Amino acid sequence: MDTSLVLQNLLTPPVLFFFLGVIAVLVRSDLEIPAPLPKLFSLYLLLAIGFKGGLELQHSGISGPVLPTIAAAVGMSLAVPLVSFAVLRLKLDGFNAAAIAATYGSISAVTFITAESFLDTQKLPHDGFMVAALALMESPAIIVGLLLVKLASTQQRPDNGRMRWGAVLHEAMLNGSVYLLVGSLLIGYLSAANSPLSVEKMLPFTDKLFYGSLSFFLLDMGIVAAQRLADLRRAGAFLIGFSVFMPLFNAVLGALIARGLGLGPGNALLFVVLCASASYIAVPAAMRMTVPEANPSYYISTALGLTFPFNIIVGIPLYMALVNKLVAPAG
Amino acid sequence: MDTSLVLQNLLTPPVLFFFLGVIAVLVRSDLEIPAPLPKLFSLYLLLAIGFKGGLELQHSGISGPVLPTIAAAVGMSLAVPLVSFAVLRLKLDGFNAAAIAATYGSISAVTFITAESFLDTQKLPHDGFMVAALALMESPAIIVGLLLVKLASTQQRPDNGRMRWGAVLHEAMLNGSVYLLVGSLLIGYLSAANSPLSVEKMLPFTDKLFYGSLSFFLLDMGIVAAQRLADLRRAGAFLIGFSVFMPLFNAVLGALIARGLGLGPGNALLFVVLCASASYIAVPAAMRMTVPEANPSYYISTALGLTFPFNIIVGIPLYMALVNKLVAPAG
Amino acid sequence: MDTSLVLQNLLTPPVLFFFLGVIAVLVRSDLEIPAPLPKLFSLYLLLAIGFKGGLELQHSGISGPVLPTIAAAVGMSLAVPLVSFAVLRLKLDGFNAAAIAATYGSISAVTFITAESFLDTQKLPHDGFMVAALALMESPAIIVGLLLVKLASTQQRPDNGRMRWGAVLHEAMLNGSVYLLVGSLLIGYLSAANSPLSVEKMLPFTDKLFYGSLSFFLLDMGIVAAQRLADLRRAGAFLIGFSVFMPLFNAVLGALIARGLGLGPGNALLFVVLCASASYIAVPAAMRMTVPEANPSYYISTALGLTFPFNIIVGIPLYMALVNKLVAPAG
Amino acid sequence: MKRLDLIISERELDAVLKAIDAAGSPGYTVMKHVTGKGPHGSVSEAMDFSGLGANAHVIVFCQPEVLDRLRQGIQPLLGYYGGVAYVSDAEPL
Amino acid sequence: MKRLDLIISERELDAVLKAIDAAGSPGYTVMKHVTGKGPHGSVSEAMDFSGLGANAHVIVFCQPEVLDRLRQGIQPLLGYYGGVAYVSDAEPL
Amino acid sequence: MKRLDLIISERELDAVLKAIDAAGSPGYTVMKHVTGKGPHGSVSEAMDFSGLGANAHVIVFCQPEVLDRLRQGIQPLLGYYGGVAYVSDAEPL
Ligand SMILES: Nc1ncnc2c1ncn2[C@@H]1O[C@H](COP(=O)(O)O)[C@@H](O)[C@H]1O
Ligand SMILES: Nc1ncnc2c1ncn2[C@@H]1O[C@H](COP(=O)(O)O)[C@@H](O)[C@H]1O
Ligand SMILES: Nc1ncnc2c1ncn2[C@@H]1O[C@H](COP(=O)(O)O)[C@@H](O)[C@H]1O
Ligand code: NA
Ligand code: NA
Ligand code: NA
Repeated sequence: MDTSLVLQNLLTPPVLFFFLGVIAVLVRSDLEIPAPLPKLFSLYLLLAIGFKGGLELQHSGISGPVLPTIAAAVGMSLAVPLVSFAVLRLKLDGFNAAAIAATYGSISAVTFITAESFLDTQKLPHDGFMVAALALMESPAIIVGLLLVKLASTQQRPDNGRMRWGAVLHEAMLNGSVYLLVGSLLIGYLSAANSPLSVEKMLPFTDKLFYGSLSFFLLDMGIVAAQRLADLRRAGAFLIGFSVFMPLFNAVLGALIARGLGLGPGNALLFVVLCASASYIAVPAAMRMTVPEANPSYYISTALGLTFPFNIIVGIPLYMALVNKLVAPAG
Repeated sequence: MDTSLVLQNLLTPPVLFFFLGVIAVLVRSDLEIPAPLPKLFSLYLLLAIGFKGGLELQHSGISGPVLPTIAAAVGMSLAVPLVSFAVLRLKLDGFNAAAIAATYGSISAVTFITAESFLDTQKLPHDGFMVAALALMESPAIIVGLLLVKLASTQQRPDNGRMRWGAVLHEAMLNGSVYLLVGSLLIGYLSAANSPLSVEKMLPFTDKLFYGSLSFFLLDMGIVAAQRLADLRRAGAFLIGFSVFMPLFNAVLGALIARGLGLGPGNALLFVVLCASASYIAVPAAMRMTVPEANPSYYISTALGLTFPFNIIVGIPLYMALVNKLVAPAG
Repeated sequence: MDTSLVLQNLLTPPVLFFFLGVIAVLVRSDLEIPAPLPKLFSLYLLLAIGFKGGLELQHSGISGPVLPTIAAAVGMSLAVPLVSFAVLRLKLDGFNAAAIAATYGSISAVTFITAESFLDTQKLPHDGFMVAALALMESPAIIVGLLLVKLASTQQRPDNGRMRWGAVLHEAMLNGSVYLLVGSLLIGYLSAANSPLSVEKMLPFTDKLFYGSLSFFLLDMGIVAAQRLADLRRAGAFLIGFSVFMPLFNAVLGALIARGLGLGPGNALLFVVLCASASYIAVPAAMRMTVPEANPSYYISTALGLTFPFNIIVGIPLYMALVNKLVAPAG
Repeated sequence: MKRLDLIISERELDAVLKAIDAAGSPGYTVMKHVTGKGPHGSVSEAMDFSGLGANAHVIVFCQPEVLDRLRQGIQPLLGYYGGVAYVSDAEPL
Repeated sequence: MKRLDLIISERELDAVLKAIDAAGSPGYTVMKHVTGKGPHGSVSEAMDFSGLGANAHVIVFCQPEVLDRLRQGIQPLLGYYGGVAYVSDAEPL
Repeated sequence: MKRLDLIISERELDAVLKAIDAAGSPGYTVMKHVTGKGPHGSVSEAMDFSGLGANAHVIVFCQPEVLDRLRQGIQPLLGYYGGVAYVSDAEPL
């Protein structure tokens, strides 16, 4: 059953275009999606996912499992960095360990979106409040990461080691991608309540184009991930192992919590994917600014070069099987 | 009734995304839509609005109020700069007064488009020939502005003050945005007559995507307008007052003319919006080239930093109320 | 009948937007579609045409005329450069003759796409395997071109004239545009077989937007082609004549082969268009790298400045008339 | 030989390039989408959609005598529209 | 006069420009979307969608005394974040 | 120290960067999307969609001895494909 789910996932356009990008790098094709075109798709996807999440949140209301689920998600984004840090410190210094830990506590919006598309092709329903959980998992992980830096750093840092917490919180909460996602969520929520006609007019943009745009963007992500994979090889076996086993561990943890929350299989898969995915947008940007001592090729390459492809290709169907076993045996 | 219209306008995605952009600047989020992505949306909107206008013009024919309305619109684009110039000369030198005057004689396509979207959500019909009026109001205002420069300038100018009228007319008539708008209008007009099937195939692009693309573009416009607002504060109270009261004055004038023309409420609103809006695309570009003595931060910041947001947020519903009162009491 | 077809073709949005771009250059409007926006449309069109071709190939199966047609197309991409070279050597040196010859052996994807749109407005069916033929005609022409360079070059070349065939084959087969087209074709083929639901979700992106995006891109192509036309005038009467008569000659040849293959009028037109069009993407890029002795303004200006507009504007309807006469008298 | 660095508005680029050609320069290089700050205020790409234009950075490598002619063609443009122009020494590799 | 060329990460650009203003420089020019390689590794535009940023190239033409103040403001940033800064001579056209 | 400015076609960029690495340069900076005019004609971004490529501007700050090795690696490329290379003096800030 696992392998059939893997195959069903593999042979959809988003995943196939991701492969096309990976292979382009491997065979050294000069296929390139020049900047800032990837940014267009990335902004679009955040806007659309936020807007759609807001609509659904308006329709479903903020009740039942909404608040507990969001709280659990935020909890995971605080807990995962701590566990990850403990593991990473076995081999890495405090700066690098903290930066990678923050990365894994946070989420990958594109992995989440790909999981939603997977659920749609499986005709499994899922809810808009999961987008709110997504949006709220970026910032806490950054803050925990920086606290870990502060605790772990014996080394001299500028400003005599005093963190500029204003700058840090700003980076964590007002990072462009977090801001756009949360803003679009609110806009979807408000529009749905007040102007159904205008929502109707948004849908061809936010809804109909979504799947194709995701596929196009994943073509670029495939190119970028494959370029990063080479870096990762240089980073060594420990980090390669971490990039695969940590997500799996977090996925199992996530599945158990999803069962505790009583989530349906769709929402449960999304919850697991949030736990198992790692950030390659907001967190690396924040770490680059606030922890320049850490090597970006470590935290970007683990999250983007291996964990991301792993999740996109085999992770999502695997987690689905996990959810089917652990959470919703009847689903 | 006014406030309910304002609220109805406020809580639609285009206006909310505009706000999201404004707030991004105020809270110093690093959200950014890098060049040339805004240009993509701006070109798209001009192409789409022109094409749709052309279709409608083909269907409605050039009769009834079409020519008088277009003539009145062109007349307003000649008259508004004269009045504005007289007001602005109270405080500003001839160069700056002329450049700002030209800006207010011309139009803002995005304000027009947002007004059309507002009418659509109000289910009020409007006609394609208003797009022709829009297209024809850019060039005259530029020419009047430059005549005013010539008359008012006592200062030595290069080429011994001789205007290079060839260059000026070229700038006024063949500016990229005017050219694309007029060209798309003609293409819509011709296609609708000769190839209905091909028009059918254009509509998903020009029509269905329109509202979402407008919303995305307004996110960027919000960012840019908010950046300009800071400039405007430095420009002082006189220009701030001008940026709000001049549009209101022009709106009342426009509403009276719309009544004289016997326009329905939809077209009347669009006419008023044309009168009340100011150009931040074609005119500033032309002024930058031909009147380098004027300070761009004056004419851009008034038009873009205050008049544009004012019109988008409260102007359009206000003008609607005005139209309901003055033009079409039964509407 | 010819002139009515020409007119029907002329008054569709794609061709009219192409004209709008050409005229923008002639009247020196500052209308510009800045890089990398044209690249976005070009990548999109390749992805969409490939994907749609793959879907259709899956539905029609690989049988009947598929393999003979593809073989004939590849044959033409080998034969056309040889004939072209013989003609061009009358006036040009070996390097330039070989580079231009390769250009005409290859194809123009946008011409092909415009021909498909023309067929759609004529309600004539055509098949997905023609996209496979399109994809397979780029590489052979490049290789023949480079063989011709090798044979014809008496001049000293670096590496003592030894061709780096690895690099050449790489350039020919893995050029970004060829790679994306072939990859998207495979993805369409695989998705259609395995995940009809996901194909359904791709269509608003790949199908509905296609015609509008083509029109937008042709606006840019009009600008670029018109800029190139000036170069071509400098290149002289011989190359100008070649740019029109060679496509016509190849079209007649193509029509005869299409008759031999028993193709229906839709596929026959596409086959003729493949033979008659010249590459301005993959081949010039390859020639620039591997035959720097040839003057790019020759091979780009012939293909893009004259042959492309000729095909878009009068070629396609002309070839349709030819096909109606030669291939399918009853069609 | 000499190296000339010009920073001007994109809107004046055509006029400047014409002046460079007219001075008999062997070539030039242009970088667009340049931003900056000078006596006339800040220039950003924020209004890029408007055709208002950012700055352009032009580099010319040429003989000293070409530089003299360049000075004559370009100084008036810089005087009227703003922009900066600096010269340094440079030798072919 | 002097010409200063700075190459730094886009992420540090704001801090660097603030330092340039603080040093009393008459202006500056910025080119973004710059890539490269240095002691800290390669920088590309590949992660552009992530806000990670490529490099920026900043040019300042100024008097030698401004340069001294610039040195003080910019050296600490380069030391902590990386980047290079080189000075050459330049004369107004 | 020395500053080397190279202007070449984007298509040859990989080969040039390989030569720079091979010469033992401590780093380099690349600006793409550069246009210009030279002995081989005009280069614009108009055909950007085609993979034909505009120019790239490469800057290298290095010791004089690296420059000698750079000359050997890069001259043949410039000779065959075109492009310009100029050297000036530069000192670390
Ligand atoms: N001192 C300077 N150093 C570097 N660039 C400058 C300097 N002054 C002016 N610029 C550039 O030249 C442009 C035009 O200057 P201006 O119009 O004179 O304010 C500015 O936007 C800057 O990009
Ligand atoms: N020797 C050099 N020559 C030219 N550019 C350099 C050099 N060293 C470093 N850079 C540039 O400065 C950026 C930052 O360098 P770093 O952070 O010190 O590795 C690099 O990505 C390059 O763009
Ligand atoms: N004298 C020059 N000054 C500045 N840039 C030049 C000069 N000559 C050539 N270039 C640049 O080098 C590129 C390649 O030159 P080429 O292939 O030799 O014509 C041109 O497109 C210009 O960008
Ligand atoms: Na996570
Ligand atoms: Na107006
Ligand atoms: Na051909």
